[in-house]
Order: sequence, then C-alpha cells, then structure tokens
Amino acid sequence: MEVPILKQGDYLIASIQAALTDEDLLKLRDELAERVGKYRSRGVIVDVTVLDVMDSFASRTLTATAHMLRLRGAETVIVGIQPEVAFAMVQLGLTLEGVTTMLDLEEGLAFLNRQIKTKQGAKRAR
Amino acid sequence: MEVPILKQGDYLIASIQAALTDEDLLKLRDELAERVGKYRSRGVIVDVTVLDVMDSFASRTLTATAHMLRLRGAETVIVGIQPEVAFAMVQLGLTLEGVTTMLDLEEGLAFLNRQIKTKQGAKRAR
Amino acid sequence: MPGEILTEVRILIKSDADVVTARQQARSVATQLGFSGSDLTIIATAISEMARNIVSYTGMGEIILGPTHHGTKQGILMIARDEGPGIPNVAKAMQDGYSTGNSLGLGLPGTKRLMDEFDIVSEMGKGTTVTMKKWKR
Amino acid sequence: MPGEILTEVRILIKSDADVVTARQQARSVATQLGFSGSDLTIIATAISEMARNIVSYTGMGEIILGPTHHGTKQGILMIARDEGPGIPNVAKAMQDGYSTGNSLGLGLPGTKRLMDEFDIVSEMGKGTTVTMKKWKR
Ligand SMILES: Nc1ncnc2c1ncn2[C@@H]1O[C@H](COP(=O)(O)OP(=O)(O)O)[C@@H](O)[C@H]1O
Ligand SMILES: Nc1ncnc2c1ncn2[C@@H]1O[C@H](COP(=O)(O)OP(=O)(O)O)[C@@H](O)[C@H]1O
Repeated sequence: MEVPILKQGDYLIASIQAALTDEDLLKLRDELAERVGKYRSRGVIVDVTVLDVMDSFASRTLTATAHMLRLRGAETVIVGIQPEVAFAMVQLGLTLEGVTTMLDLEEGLAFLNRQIKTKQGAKRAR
Repeated sequence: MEVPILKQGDYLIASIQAALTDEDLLKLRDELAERVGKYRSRGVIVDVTVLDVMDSFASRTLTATAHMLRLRGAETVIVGIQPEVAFAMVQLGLTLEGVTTMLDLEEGLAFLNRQIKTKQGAKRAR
Repeated sequence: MPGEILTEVRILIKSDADVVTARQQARSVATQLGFSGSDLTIIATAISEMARNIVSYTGMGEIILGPTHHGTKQGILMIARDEGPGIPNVAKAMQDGYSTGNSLGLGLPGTKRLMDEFDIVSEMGKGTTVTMKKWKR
Repeated sequence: MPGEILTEVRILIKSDADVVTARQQARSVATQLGFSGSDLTIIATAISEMARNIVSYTGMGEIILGPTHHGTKQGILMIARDEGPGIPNVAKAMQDGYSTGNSLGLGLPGTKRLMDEFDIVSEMGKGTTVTMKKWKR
C-alpha cells in the first residue's frame, strides 16, 4: 500500500490511505527524505487519520522520519491521531517524544504556516 | 461526580469540584480527548485545587490524559496541587513525569498563552 | 486488638466509590483524633491506596480506623483487611514499581513511606492485612 | 485449552504483511465478541506487537483468537505462539526499554499494560507462548 505524497507549495502532504506494513512505513520515510531534497520542501505533514493502530514500530518509524526530515531542513507534523489510538499509545508507553502532533490537516497546515513565517522573519531580521 | 469542562477560546478548562472516583477520572480523560477534537482546542487546564488526595491512580490517569491530549494536538497543564498534596505525592513516589504543573489557573493560562505563541514562533526543542 | 481500639470506624470496601468514602472517613477520624494539616492528607492518601488495592485485587474487604497510643505517643491506627487471594511474594510487592496489574506499583512501598509504622501479613488463599500507625507530632 | 475456545481463528505469522492481517482479524473477532470503541484498538494494538515480535525474533509462528469467560465475565483470548529461539531472560524482556534489537523495548511490557491478563512462557530452543485476555466491560 503506497502512500500518496502531494506537493503543495513549500509543503509535502503524505496522506496514509490504509493500514501500512512495516515495509510501507520505511518506504514512506525514504520517499519523504528524497522528495524534501528534490522539492526543497519546508514542511511535511503526515496524516494518520485512517490508522486504527499505531504500534511501537509505527511510532518509532514516524519519530525517526520527523528527526530525519528536520536534519534535511523540513519541519514535520503528524496529524489525525484518533482518540482511541492515542489512548492505546499512551498505555503502551509511546509518546512521540520530540515530534509535533496536531489535531488534523487544517491545524497542521496552520502550524507550518506560522512556523515558516517566523523562520523567515528571523532570517530577515539578521 | 461529573467534572464540568468549560470552553474558553482555544482552551478547555476542567475544574474538578469534589472528590472523584476512579471511574470519574477515566470519564474525565475520555471526555477531554473527545472535546479537544470537537472544539479544536490548543490547550487544556485541569484544575485540581479541591482535591485533598492525589493518589497513584489519580496521578497515573492524569499523566496518561496529558500524554493522550498532546497526541491530539493540545498541551495540558495541571494546576492547583496543594502543598500538602504535593508533599504526600512525593513521599508516595509520584512525580507526574512529563506533565506540566502550574500553581493555579492564572499561571496555567499564562503558560498556555506563552506556549502557543512559542509554537507559533520559532520551534523550540521539546 | 481489643483494648487498643476504643472507638473505631469500619468501612466496607467493595467498589471504587467506597475508596472515596474511606479516604473521607480517614480524614474525619484523624481530625477527631487531633491530627491536622499535611498529616490529614497523608492519612487520607494512605487509606486511598490500601482501599484501592482491596478493590483491585480482591473482591471485598474493610478498613478499620481508630485511636492508638504507645507510652505517651498518641496516634491513629489504620487496618486494611481482606480475605482475597493473598500476595505470593510480599517482599517483591513491597518494591517500588512492582505491580501485577497495569499500575505504578507504588501503593504498598509508597504507603509505607507515608506511615510511621507499617506491617503487612498475607497468606495465600486467606487474605491480606495491612496494619498502619501514624503518631501525632 | 479445549472447552474454553468455542470458535477460534488462527493466523499464520511469517512476514510483515501477516502482522497487518493479524491486527485486522483481531479487530474483527473482537467486534464479533461484542467489544467496541477503544477496546478494539487496544486488542488490535496488542496483537500487532505480539505478531511483530514473532516476525522479528523467530522465523514463524501463529496468533490464535477466540472467546473466553470466567464466571460471568466474557472476553477474548489471544495467544501468540512460536517455536523460535525463546527468550533467555523473560523478567528482563518484560522491562520497559529492554530490547535486543534496535527498537523501543515496549512491546512486551506495554502489551501487558493493555491487557487484563498477560502470561508469557518461554523455553530456550523451544519457543515462546504469550497468552492474553481482555474482558468485556
Ligand atoms: N490486598 C491485596 N491482595 C492481593 N494482592 C495485593 C493486594 N495489595 C497489593 N497486592 C499485590 O501487590 C502488588 C503491588 O501492590 P502496590 O504496591 O499497591 O502497587 P499496584 O497496586 O500499583 O500494583 C499488586 O500489583 C498486587 O499484585
Ligand atoms: N517471540 C519472541 N521470541 C524470542 N525473543 C523475543 C520474542 N519476543 C520478544 N523477544 C525478546 O524480548 C525483547 C523485548 O521485546 P519487546 O518488549 O517486545 O521489545 P522490542 O521488540 O522493541 O525489542 C526483544 O528485544 C527480544 O530480544
């Protein structure tokens, strides 16, 4: 199950469409790392709304993805974690430490817009 | 004993009014997870001022609640832990690991305002 | 324990609402016995932990609260008693972080830290009795 | 376990696609048994963790899902079984953060927290069996 990655201006949006195998998740990570370089993207949103399970492998891979993309110059936001999924994750001990999480795509985009404006402001001020 | 949850702009404020049973606490957790989605809240304050006991179950449940809500995109602050309650908690070995605690509602609101401004501004390492 | 407890309060513990009742009663009895401030919180917290263990790990049990003394020291005696399955390894159960449930495993060791005296007797298939004392300052 | 399992579903686990199948089956069996809401997510998550351990640490194994009961309590029985190398130190493996791979080491202890009952038996060179139960509320 490949994850479609849309380019929208400075951002990439990966909308997970169905349950993913571990291999699909690793492919997504690599694909995002490549495209962030290719499109010089400033922000990435991974929409996990449809995922009904976020287990330790998925959490670890998404956390690693966010860290990797930051090193490549893009901010990552995970959006759409459902309440029951959040509940199970917390019980398992998974907290996505160091990763930005937002309610949904809209909030994620708003976050990136604010984020990037501030970064540009800071640069101009220099 | 149901806990009233007030919506105040981008925030939800849960003001515990009386001693809670374990079930009440679990209900509060689930209710907050749901409303954060419904109202697109950015911050949640749980006011425990009236609690004269914060035992291991309450600590564990509030910690889990804060982690869950973060995964849903909202920052949580526990406010109003009384000095004697804090003392007993420390003796018991309860530390609310990874949860923000503030003196009172006012401080909690000020914290959320700063927090959300910072999120809008330059990214700080969490 | 006859002779030691002059007046006592017994609270039947079988649901999580009883845990709330027990901690409120503990606070009230302790106040009557002359405790105040943070000691009341400590006593109520200890009772909350022990009452919850009864609900979590046994069907039913009771909390007994009353006065106690030792020489000139005055205090409160608290007993949490059940006829549940018992604890296979009490030494292990008394360690921080040990839990057979999904919880923090701080109830028994933490409560011991809150009390001046803490004694636990458990027999497999017979039940568990925790006897605690807190002295007035 | 005969008599306990009335109808059961067995899923062969040998690749990471089977992990996805197992968690979907777990959700489906649990739904048929009357579970709903966050319990379905919890059951699917537990199975995902146990199925992944089979793929990661052994060649192959199986997941068995079926009904169970205890007195009036009704629930789901989940067994994850393999004939892999076994776990040298089960107590260590049950600790948060312990992993011989490069992963989080939360699979076993975290899954125990998700379940009402969790039992693991492992014998070196013979394999590992994890037996879990979740009761309906
Ligand atoms: N009254 C009791 N009857 C039987 N077992 C008990 C009782 N109280 C405690 N236990 C056992 O001792 C363990 C440790 O208890 P405790 O320190 O209170 O931590 P927790 O309740 O968080 O597990 C429990 O997990 C349980 O197995
Ligand atoms: N079915 C199994 N067979 C053999 N070893 C296992 C099995 N399941 C778990 N283990 C061992 O136990 C350790 C802890 O497992 P777990 O808590 O699931 O964390 P993780 O899988 O992240 O390492 C693993 O690193 C592995 O060494």
